[in-house]
Amino acid sequence: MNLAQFLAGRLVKGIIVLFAIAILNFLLIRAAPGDPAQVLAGEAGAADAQLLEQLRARFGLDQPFLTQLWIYLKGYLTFDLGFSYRQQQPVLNLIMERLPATLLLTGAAFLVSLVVGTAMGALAARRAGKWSDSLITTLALMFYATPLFWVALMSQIVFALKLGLVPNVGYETIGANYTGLARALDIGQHLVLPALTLGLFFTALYARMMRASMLEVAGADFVKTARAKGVSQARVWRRHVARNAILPVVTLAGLQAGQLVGGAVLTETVFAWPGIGRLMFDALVQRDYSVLLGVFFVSSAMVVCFNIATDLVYRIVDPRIEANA
Amino acid sequence: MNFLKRFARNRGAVIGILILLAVVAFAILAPTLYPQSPWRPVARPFLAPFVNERFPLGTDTLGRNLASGLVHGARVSLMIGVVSTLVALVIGVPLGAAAGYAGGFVDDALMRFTEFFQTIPSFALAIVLVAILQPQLGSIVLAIGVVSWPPVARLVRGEVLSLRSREYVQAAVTIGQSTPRIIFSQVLPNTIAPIIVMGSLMIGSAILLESSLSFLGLGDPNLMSWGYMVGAGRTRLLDAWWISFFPGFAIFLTVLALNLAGEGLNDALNPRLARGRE
Amino acid sequence: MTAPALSIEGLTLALPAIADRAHAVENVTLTIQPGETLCVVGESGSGKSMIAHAVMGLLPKAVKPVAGQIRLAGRDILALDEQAMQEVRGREVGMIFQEPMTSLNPVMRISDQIVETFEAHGLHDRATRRARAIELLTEVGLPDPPRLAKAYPHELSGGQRQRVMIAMALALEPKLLIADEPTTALDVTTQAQILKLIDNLRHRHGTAVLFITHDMGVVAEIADRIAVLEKGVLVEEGTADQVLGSPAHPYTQKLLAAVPSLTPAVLPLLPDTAPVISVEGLGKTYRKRSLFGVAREVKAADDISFALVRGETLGLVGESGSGKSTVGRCCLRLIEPDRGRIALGDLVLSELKPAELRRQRKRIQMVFQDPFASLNPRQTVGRIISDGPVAHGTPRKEALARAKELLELVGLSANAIDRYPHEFSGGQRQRVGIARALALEPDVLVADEAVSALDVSVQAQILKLIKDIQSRLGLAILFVTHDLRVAAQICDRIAVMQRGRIVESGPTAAIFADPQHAYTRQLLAAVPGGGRFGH
Amino acid sequence: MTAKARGLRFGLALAASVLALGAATAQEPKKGGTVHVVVQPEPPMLMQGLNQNGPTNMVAGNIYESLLRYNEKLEPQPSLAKSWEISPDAKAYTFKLQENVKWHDGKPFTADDVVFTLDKFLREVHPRWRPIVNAQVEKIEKVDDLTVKIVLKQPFGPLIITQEVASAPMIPKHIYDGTDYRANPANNTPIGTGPFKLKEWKKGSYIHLVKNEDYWLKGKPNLDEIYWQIIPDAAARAVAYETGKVDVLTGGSVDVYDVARLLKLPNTCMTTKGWEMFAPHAWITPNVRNGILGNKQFRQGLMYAIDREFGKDVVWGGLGKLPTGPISSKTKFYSADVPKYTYDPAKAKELIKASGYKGETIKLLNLPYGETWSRWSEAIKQNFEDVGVKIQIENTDVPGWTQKASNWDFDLNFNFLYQLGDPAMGVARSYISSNIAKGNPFANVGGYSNPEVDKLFADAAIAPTDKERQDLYTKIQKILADELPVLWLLEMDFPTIYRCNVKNLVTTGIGVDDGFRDAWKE
Repeated sequence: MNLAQFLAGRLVKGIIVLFAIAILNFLLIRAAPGDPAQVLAGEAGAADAQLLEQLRARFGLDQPFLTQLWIYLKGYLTFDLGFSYRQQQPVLNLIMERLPATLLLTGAAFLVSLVVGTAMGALAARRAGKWSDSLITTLALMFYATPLFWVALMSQIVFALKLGLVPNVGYETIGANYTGLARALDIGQHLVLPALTLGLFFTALYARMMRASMLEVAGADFVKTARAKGVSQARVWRRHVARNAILPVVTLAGLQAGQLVGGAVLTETVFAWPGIGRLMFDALVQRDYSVLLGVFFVSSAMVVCFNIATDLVYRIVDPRIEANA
Repeated sequence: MNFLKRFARNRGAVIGILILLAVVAFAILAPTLYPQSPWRPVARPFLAPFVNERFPLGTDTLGRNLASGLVHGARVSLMIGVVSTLVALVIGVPLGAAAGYAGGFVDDALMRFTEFFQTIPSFALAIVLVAILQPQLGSIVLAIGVVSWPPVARLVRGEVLSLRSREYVQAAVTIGQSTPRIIFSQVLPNTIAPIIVMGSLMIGSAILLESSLSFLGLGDPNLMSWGYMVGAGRTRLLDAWWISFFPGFAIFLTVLALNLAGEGLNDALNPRLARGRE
Repeated sequence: MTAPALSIEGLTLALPAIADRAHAVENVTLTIQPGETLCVVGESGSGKSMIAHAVMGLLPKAVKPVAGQIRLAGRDILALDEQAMQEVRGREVGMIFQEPMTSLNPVMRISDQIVETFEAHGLHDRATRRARAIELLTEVGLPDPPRLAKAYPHELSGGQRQRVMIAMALALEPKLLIADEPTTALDVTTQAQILKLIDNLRHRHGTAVLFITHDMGVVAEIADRIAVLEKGVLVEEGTADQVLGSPAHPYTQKLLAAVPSLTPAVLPLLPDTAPVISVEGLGKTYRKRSLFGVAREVKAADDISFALVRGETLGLVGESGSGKSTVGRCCLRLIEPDRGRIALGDLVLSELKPAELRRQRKRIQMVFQDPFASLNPRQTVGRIISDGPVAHGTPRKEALARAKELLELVGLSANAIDRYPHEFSGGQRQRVGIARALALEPDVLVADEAVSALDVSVQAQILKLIKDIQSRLGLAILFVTHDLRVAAQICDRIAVMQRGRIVESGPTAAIFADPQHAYTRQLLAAVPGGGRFGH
Repeated sequence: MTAKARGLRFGLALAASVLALGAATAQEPKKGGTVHVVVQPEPPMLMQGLNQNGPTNMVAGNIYESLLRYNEKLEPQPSLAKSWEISPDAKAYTFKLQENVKWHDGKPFTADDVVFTLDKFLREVHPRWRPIVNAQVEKIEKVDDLTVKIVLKQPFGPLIITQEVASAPMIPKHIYDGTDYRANPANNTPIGTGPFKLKEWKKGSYIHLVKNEDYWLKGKPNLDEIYWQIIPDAAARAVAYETGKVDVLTGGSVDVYDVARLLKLPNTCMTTKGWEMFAPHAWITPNVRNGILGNKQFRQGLMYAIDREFGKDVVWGGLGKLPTGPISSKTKFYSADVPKYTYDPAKAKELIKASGYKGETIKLLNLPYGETWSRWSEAIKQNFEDVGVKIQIENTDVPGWTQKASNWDFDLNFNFLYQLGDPAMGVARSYISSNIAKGNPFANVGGYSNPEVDKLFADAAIAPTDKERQDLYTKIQKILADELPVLWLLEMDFPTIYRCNVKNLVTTGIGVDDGFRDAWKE
């Protein structure tokens, strides 16, 4: 199968899955109690039947259920994610406004955890059974077992409040009007805590996977072959063991990268990070259907894209795939 | 070498099991240790830990005994962890087994279905499910189960797929055993080991997930889980650190123990990988 | 007399406490002269591989040398540190392994893997290394070396990979080549080529070869001298002629006696009765599905027809990928054939609906290749044997009583019934597998490489058992095997398969004596040891 | 005092009001500066005419203005209306508008805008103004460009309290007249007359307001910029204040437990003022339709069972005051002459036993407005269980709560309602049977119905004098305190925490919702 065929095949599958997800989401969300009109009215501290009726008509909720579903799907077919009457904005705008922050956060967390995690895992495997292995393994386990929000709160108190090293919340210094490099630095500072917090769990995950994968590969025949050639230990680990061991780790990481986009709700909440995870949660508790559906769709689409990208990368780094695909 | 010996050789696993046993013991003994409801305010709020021996871990914002909350919470958290893992297994194992054994179109369809669930961001899905079904024990357990089954299905499918071509399964076909019987007596028993390992790790993840949901205010308000306790005390971290520290630490310790034990199990049940430790 | 290329003196390797014996090898002394091939033979678990690994300094961490010396070009390499050992490996001694499919790094190009040998020892500049790699590939007889150098291992066949391994091992012209079962995983024709290649290179470069194998045929083909290991102890050593011609030690004698002869055994003629199984026009094509693009097709069975009468054994022989196993499994409908008719007497098996098929399965049974994978590790032997009759309605108690009889029939004691498979050796398990098949009192038995995974002495016993049972019960046996020696001993008739087709079939003696098809001749010529084991 | 005289007095007071505010601080306001304020949660929109959510009001109160403001005693103060006059028959209200007021887009603000806003725009979209204008107002007319007259069908005392900015924000006619209000693109770029204009709204992050240079009140505002920051997590908001990221924590934006700690920080001030108009009253509504909850004795038993002091002191950190009845002690027409309930479990048990309660489980719907409310549910659940009443807390999110409350799907429901300055506005709605209607969580959702109370409320709303009104409301309070259609828990205080160098932050009865017009930073 050549590359174009492969891509086309994956895309078709991906689109089918996405549509199924879109329908499921619609049904799920409509099963939730309350609707956006009620929420708006409730928040205002006053409501009457006429207001609710006005709002429902505005939200399109007075239409028959299937008509609503049809309008929604028809919109998606034309890349129209709908309009949030609550926020008076097209959903796509709202998401696009938030997406960069999420991509920055999750991208940073992902890269840091992948690099640090695989390095830790590789080191631990290399020193399997020694104290440094135990240390790394224990550390990874601890990262893995600590509730994320707990780390988030603790790190805010320690690093932002007590030590004053970095800002505790937000995306940038509001009102500072930095531009260019200064702005990048400012955002970078704000990024440190949330990215590390979010990355901690994944660092642990990748470290553990890398270690296991390395140990598995270390027992492979070709490693013995390399050693029989007189290749030094360090080089055997680097070129033969690590190179092969990292493949499954990267695959899994790629699959998770997609999940990260929609899964950073907690981190975004605790750190007031203006990303789409938070947008989703707000939309959920406001029953802002179109936004909620939009975020779900976009983050699912991210997963699909990341999965395809991962497969692509895998095809490039692992020459065997094409033969077996 | 037998299983127990191999397991005992792994120090971490033994520590993990010991911690788990302690947690389970606390959970079982909770009504004996603290017969009063953990919800009842019993003393001045914000009593520091290690000061009053009746309240060894101090009291919380409403003057409730933290130690009592912790041991009662052990019951709730463990139960949620175990039950939601069972839910995931109940969905994932038959699905994976069917996909792996049937192969072909059935496999394709079931795996698309699994993929589908893996494509929806899982934490977000859990939140939505709990919001829809309203936060109560059943919906939380269901939500956690629903988002955690796909890896189980994949694992079981993989195992079954490899077992299906195993010669003893083929032999069972040739002697005329029926398909359900083959799946239940030849295939599934041999997938138990990896399922147990995965299950033990999943209990930990479920406890973490429940605590995250609780943190977002999506916990069952009638059950004092550790996640609830952390969430309830988090705004007091600065001046009453103990309120959320102890339950947070309990979660940490339990998840850690589950992982240690799970890895120990894995090594003991799967000696091939354990070689790496030598 | 020059100094030996390798001399091992009093080598003892200790096993970890948990193993079933204390030492992997005990007080082994061996020498190899330059240009000489020493074969170390022994059955599985004899410790022969450990010796090879000890020479390379690649012993598993748990195995420790506790006594003796390994002198390579005058130095005791057991005394060397890892750094010095790295210098020795590749330069002084090269090694090739059993599994060509896994011995090369899957994500590195062939040339890079060869070049790495030079790099590791700091030899040559980049361009020279590349050129040398191509030269080496040419020397080991690979086609189109420049193109092949850029390939990845998965693009090569098993034989080609093993050639690459040899090229790598010999890149620095070491004085000693260790070959650890290098041809065991290869087809017989490929094996012959590789053996020839190793022999040629040895002559050309004067390399000493330490050849580890379990296959007496291979030994006969290649050895100058032979050392026989039994459970870690060197029981006999001598020139090839001495050891093969007049073995002194009983164990060696037993090993040699167990090697099946290529001269077909004389079997009694069978009465010409109606066939119990007849296969006509059987076809099976594997298709690789893909969403777009054209499906790839492999014809694993193409218009296969044969028939067996009671008490007859048909050998289905061929190399891997010839489709012989597919045909075997199609006969039981373990694999659904695309075309053709399979009949057991009057019963047309190929047309049965699933439920009816399940009821009729008892009439044709199978013995599998792998004695370890073919028994469910979680069931007792009694359960394994009785499951079949139980599935067909016999009460468990009755089935268990019958299982005891069967166990005795296959040469095991009846009290084995409550034990689990892992408590048995490979040969014993295979007996259990046979008992399981017999429990249903089938008319036809399909034996799929039933003795291929067994040590040669055990192999002989199982073959004898199968023959005994056949004569007692009058089974028809379809014997699928790659091993012509085995086929010669047990089959009344032979069908030779190549790429899904039967290219030649006929009475065993006739085929061995006068093969008609070129492929059959090629196969026969490639059998190692040739006529040496004629008995 | 006649209505006319009252109107005149207020009218005269106007000239001094700006001076008076200046005098109160005794310091010359400093110009310039930026203030960072927390807003929680993020407002859905800033078009105050269409949306009156708490956070919307908090931000939009700087952009929009109404005819009147109200001081801490809830006496009307001039805003866009320079002065006003009430006719002797108390049926006509004449408002004189400020001169030279411009909308943010430069167009002049005139009587046409006022008439459009009150007669058309708000009548169509505003759920609080709509019932008033429909039931009480005869006509609203332009007298001249700067004069507007509201003519009532009958005397309606509370009208004067309805012109607060969230209840009646002035909307530009030239932008909205003749359009589909809710679809008007200008909703994203709110145009008001207020002291600040919207510069940028970075969703999920902050709302940036800048000074309106053409503001009609010369010399105001003092501040150059306000940033409203959106920080979703309560603990993080407290830390943000501590680390100096924000200067003002508005009411309810931090956990009550954090208040005491934050107050220990240097340069930190706190006020509970600025909530007089709203005077939030917290209670539990029993659904009197549901079995035993319809039993007065049972409800009284519950009331005796609740340790309300504990709620105030432990749950709410000592903030607030125990209520005695439906009307807040901060609101006009309060009366203390009512049956009182103390924490008395023994008496509670007695009453509950007498009521015939048989141990059925009663569901307590928690208000999903943060941790404090959850703690309160937990504490009260314990109180109830102590006297043998089985309680199961139900948790849900805001939409779930709204739905359940609106559709009467609860046994006991937490809620807190604003008094809105006058019992006719904020109190009657929870008790009168004409307001038993599904769809609104702030209606009479418990289903209490007493024709006598209905009549008393109706009379009290339109009684011509305060004295008459007081008598009627005193009667009402007596009856309700006995029958307990709701279990009043607390007159809530919402603390606003701010840096002491931010001056004049809260100057009116609606606090920061009235905007930062007068605020300045030292």
